[in-house]
Amino acid sequence: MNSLLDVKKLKVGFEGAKPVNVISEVSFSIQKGENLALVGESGCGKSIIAHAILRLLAPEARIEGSILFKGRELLKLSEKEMAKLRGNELAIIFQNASHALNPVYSIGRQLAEPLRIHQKSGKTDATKKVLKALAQLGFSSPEKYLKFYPSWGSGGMNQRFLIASSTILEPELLIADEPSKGLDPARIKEVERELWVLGKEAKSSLLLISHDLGFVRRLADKIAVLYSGEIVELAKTSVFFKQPRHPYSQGLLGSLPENGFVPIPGLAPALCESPSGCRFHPRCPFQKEKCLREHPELKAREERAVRCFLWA
Amino acid sequence: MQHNLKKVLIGILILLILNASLGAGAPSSSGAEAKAGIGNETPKVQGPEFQSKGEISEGILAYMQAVYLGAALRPPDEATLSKAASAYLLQLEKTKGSVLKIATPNTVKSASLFGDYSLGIFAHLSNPPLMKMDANGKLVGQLVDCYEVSENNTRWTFYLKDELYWSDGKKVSPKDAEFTIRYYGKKTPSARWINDTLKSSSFSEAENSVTFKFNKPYTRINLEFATYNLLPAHIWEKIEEPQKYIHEGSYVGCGPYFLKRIELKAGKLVFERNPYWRGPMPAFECVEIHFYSNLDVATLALENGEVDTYYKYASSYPYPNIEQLKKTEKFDFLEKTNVGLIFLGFNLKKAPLSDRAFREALSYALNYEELVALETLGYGEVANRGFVPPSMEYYKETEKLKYNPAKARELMKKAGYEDRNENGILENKEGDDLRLTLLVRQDSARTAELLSEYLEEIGLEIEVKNVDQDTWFTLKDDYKYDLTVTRSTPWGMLMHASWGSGYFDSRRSGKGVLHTLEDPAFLQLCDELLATTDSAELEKSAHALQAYYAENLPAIPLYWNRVVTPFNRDFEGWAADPLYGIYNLETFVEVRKK
Amino acid sequence: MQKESRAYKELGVQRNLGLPKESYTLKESGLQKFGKIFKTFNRGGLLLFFFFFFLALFPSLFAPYSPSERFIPYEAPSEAHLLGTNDIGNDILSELVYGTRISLMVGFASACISTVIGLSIGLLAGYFRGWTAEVLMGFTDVVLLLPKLPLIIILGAFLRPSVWILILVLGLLSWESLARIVRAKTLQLRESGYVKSAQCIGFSSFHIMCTDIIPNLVHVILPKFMLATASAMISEASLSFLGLGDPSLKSWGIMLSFAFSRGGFIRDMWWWYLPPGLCITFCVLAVALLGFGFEPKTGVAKKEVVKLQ
Amino acid sequence: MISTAVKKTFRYLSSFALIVSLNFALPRLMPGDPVKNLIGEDVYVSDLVIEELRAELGLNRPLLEQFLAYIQALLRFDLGYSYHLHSPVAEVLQERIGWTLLFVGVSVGLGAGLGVFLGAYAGWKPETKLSRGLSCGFILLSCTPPYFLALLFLGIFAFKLGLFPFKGFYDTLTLGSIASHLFLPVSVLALFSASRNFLILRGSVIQEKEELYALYARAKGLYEREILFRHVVKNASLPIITLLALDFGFLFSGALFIEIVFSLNGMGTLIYDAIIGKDYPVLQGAFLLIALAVLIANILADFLYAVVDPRVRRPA
Repeated sequence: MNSLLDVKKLKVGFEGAKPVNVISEVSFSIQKGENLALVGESGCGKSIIAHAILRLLAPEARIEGSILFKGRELLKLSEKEMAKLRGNELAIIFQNASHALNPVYSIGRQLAEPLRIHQKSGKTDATKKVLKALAQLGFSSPEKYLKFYPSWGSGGMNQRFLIASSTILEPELLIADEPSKGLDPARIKEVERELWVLGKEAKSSLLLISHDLGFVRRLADKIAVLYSGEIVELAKTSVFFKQPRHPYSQGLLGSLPENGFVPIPGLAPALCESPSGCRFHPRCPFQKEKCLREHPELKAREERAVRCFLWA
Repeated sequence: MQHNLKKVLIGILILLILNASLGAGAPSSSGAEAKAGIGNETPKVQGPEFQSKGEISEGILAYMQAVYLGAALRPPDEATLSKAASAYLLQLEKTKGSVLKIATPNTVKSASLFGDYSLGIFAHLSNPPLMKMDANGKLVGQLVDCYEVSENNTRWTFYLKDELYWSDGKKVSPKDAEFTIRYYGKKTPSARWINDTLKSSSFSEAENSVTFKFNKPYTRINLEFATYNLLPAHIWEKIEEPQKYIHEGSYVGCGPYFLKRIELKAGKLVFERNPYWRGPMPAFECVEIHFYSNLDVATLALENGEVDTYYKYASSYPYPNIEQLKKTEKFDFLEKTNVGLIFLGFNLKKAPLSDRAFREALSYALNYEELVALETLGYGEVANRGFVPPSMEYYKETEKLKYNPAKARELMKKAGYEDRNENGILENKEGDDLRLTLLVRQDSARTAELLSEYLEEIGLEIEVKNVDQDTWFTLKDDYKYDLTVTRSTPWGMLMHASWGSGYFDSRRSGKGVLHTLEDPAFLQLCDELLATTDSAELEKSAHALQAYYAENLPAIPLYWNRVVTPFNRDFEGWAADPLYGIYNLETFVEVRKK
Repeated sequence: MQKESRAYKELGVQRNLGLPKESYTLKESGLQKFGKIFKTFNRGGLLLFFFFFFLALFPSLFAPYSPSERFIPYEAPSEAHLLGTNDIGNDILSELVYGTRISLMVGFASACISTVIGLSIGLLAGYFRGWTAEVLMGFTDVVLLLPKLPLIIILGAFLRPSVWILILVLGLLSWESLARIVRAKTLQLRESGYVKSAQCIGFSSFHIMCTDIIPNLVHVILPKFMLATASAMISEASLSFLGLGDPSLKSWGIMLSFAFSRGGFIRDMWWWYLPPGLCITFCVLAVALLGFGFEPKTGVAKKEVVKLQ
Repeated sequence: MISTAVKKTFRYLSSFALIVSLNFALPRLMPGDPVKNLIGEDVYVSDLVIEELRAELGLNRPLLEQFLAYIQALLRFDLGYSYHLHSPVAEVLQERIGWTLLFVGVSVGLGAGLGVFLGAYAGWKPETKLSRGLSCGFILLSCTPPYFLALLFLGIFAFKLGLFPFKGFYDTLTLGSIASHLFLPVSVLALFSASRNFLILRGSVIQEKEELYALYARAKGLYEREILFRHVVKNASLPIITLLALDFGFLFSGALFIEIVFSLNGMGTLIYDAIIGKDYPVLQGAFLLIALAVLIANILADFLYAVVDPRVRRPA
């Protein structure tokens, strides 16, 4: 089964005065054309996984395990080979669009850059493609925006520019890091539609990173819930929303406005001091004496995998 | 080589014919002289391989007259004539393109002969003044054979030399000399005294002489005329405002060289050999004066041979750099005792410096040997009380200055300056401590350090005040100081009644002048000197003046330094005079590559 | 212009409290930031700085002779005189050691004066927009356009020449570039979230300036302070080269200018003109290394974690 | 937007007017009398002649009258007559400013280029030995007095190695001669302005490379150097624009020492001689020119800054 992306036992740690490991043994895979969502509270390491896949972490990061993209082991590639992949077959949309775009260069130039680097295309032909991408993203008269600068537009416009820039080469795998962050509901709808259209037309699969469950429900085929650096539940979207098994997933769904807005007690642990045994035990209503000592495994059963002793 | 020789031969013949026609045109004088010379023996065509053009042209002239005009002359035989002519041509050929390069820190700032101070001095080579000072300080004629003074020093007559030609071929006439002096008088502020005192002036082509009549007696005219450059009347008449006349091209001159180009951007003056110069032929076709605004850079240029020698008006080659030059063994040094000197001036109008005894005691406090050793690195000697250095005319030997701190304290005590309150500082007669201000300019900061150390040793508190040039002039003129270290230039020493009197006479004013001495005896001596040109009388008054200095010590000369001029070893024939050092006509005519 | 907020700080802020980026967070206020920066010193710079400071306080410990004692002039280095003697025979090493105090004083005092003036004018002009800013910046432009050399001569000529006059002159003439940069930076900081929030909470503008804006200006002020010290020392040396300095000062600058005017360069006495030049350079290097100490250290583990949670 | 432009021009105009009057006052505040300077040190001249000269130069009139005459002349673009150089000041300045701008301009250009390039590299990889060496080297450079470096360069390259001539803008007016004559002075001044740019740019690159757009550039597939030069450098070099404008005044005075050591008669030596000789018209003209140059440099910097950094200007 040639999955598009296959992450096995990914471990990420950071050197420094006090070495700390952040992601412990995360594994998941994405098939061609399938959308996976990584969901979790702030500080559970979602972004680190995304950056680890694209090898954008700082030099001090220690990454173990394997990440296979179309069969190629990304961790073994040199920076130069990695650079050929990034933006071309593998792209990411950063969360804060206004800062991700270079303030001193025009939108036209920034959008055309991936074309010029990867496909060495000429100026006129690159501009034509840029105009097509902008039109696709719903800009009425795209020529106006060629000479436009990020500081002149609103956060929402910049978001769409960023999406256009990352998907202009129609990458096979697109990682979207909190695309709905800080936007009003109308805008979230637009972003959702744009990502959906991209999925259909470019047949590119999507790794969606978000903490907004409603947004994820409409877009993702499969959902992985992340807590304190490890996956606690992995299931199909429909199955997951109908019947979440892991206490943390239930808590998450419970905190949705339509489900009564019940918050999960306590705060997510900082990544460098994760509690012993099951990491969720301090906040778990079904906490048992065993949970304090042993660390549950992720057991797969009935199209779902849960890391909890209740799920025997 | 052959081709050049032929071309030059034709050129020289045309020149000679031109000369000959001019020579014939001129009134009888040169003709008569030629006749007398030819009559009995062959023309003087001998001596070193250099023939001055004058001798050759006379020889050819006589030959032409004998052959074509049938004059009853014995024509010089062809052999000697052709040998002389070919020797002359060879000489011309050999020195083509040879350049004598001189480095100087006196930078020319604007291409105006009248306006720029340094350019005025360097132009002496192309437009020499009438008079000059010879090696031992005596005023002699340069473009003038001799001069007469009569009617109690109001009428001066100068007899110009005959074979002087402007570089544009015209003959130098006394009209030029008269025009020059009147022109300077009218146009330059510093020569305004001429305009006010010149009653009448006349010239006579026959005797090739010019006469000036003044409305009051002047005894220093021969000295004054050693600074005004002789100008061609037929060119400068047309120039209304000489001060504002900027001209970088060539200037017409009657010296051995004429000023060809002033290139301020390249930082050099270019002089070229004056084709019509009849005196002994200079060895170099061009003389280049290169300006360096930094002394060290000039010495570096000298050391690695970019320039042949170094010249700075009125001062020596920097002593610390001499040792470095000696190491290269490529240089010889010309040493002459400097007419100017560095001296400790006193504010004679303010106590305690007005008290002679105090000055006497102070003279014993200074360590003269150490000053000579540190300031001149041995190129100098301890001065005499008579202030005037031996390099000046009518120098009188006076008592040497001595360093004896014990005697200094003793004399101070005798003069009434004691340390009554034992605070280490002497008090004056009224009982308050002696705090003296020593006013100095930047370049004598080190000397001030030494002096204040010596004076503090004998109990005087010295406050050194370092100021820039202009502040020094203003404070000096307002007498806001007790002691000051300053320098006198050769020209300054000759000013007024000469022998340095210009610096002290309270009736005079000027930038470098202290004007502190009002003693009637001194003023009377000065007037005596100014009233006579008779050498015996001059000597008597000069000696009296030097005795006065030794007796009253209006200022203490710190040392007599020697003007050291380095020059490249493969040159010879340098001549120096106290006023302008090596920059005189004799040098440029005599100097040769070995 | 240093960017107003760095990626890690703003990511971190957002993550912890889930509030939008514009919110005010006590944890990241200016004052604590200042404390955090001061800890990260650069050891080399500190060592060098204290060496010179110590040298200035107790010169007699290091100097073999008194600076005014005189021996044989123009001597090459020997055991008696480690750095040889100068043109009037003073021992160069002792002169160098005794020169430390004055040079440091001239350098740092004038740098402090110019920094204080530049900072206050820049801060006021940046914080209070409107007429005060125009007048202050107009005044800065005038000082910027003023030719420095004649001003130095005039001040030197009118006031009695002493080291304090020189410090005042050098200090008064080099603050305008800092003022312009501080103003530009304050304009930026004024717009940032935590300053606006501080204003909403009702802190006095003076309090806001001291606790929030000044600590964030540290990155601008310190390199400028270093440049000001360097240029003060250099100007003092260059002034004496032009013959405008005060030779009785006996500072490194004066030593350097005497070395060049009294034949040190020509006689290849590198032991006369190199040491004062190097002392000026190392003294300023010390301040520079201190300045670099404040730069954000890359690759610190904790920072990475905050960045990418 | 319009109001800030008006306010800015008003501010520049008022400071320029103040500068013009200060240019008049400054030279006259300096001790010393220009007329005495004109006559020279050794010459004795009666007071009558001095008064005559003073009248000729117009210095005997009351100060206010002189000031009004100066302003009227200025309006007619007549900068007056130099006492020492005996030609109209405008001509003197025109001739000298040409060479100085050539010499200072080339050095500033080189310095900026060198400073930006090396500063960018040192900021991009601060830990490597090379960038540490560069940083210390450039700090050393920025702390050495200009004439010290100029004399060292001259001593080594012109004297010991004999590679370059010692003085003057040229020997013969050919390009080769000018180049060889100006090589050393330009390299000294270029190193100076490079050292100032290097330090500022190094700090700026260290901050800019932390920005998110740099990470995004990497995520777009740009490789090491490309990220630095296609994205970070333009952002980091913004402070250089204002620094160059601020430094314009310094470069003129910095060039003075280099002009003295290499005997180039450019603006620096002109001003220095005028100060020593109290040549008022030249001082007034030269300071006016420098003030104008610095003013234009600052206006240009503000304009260039707006062009380069769109955040400062509103959408076209």
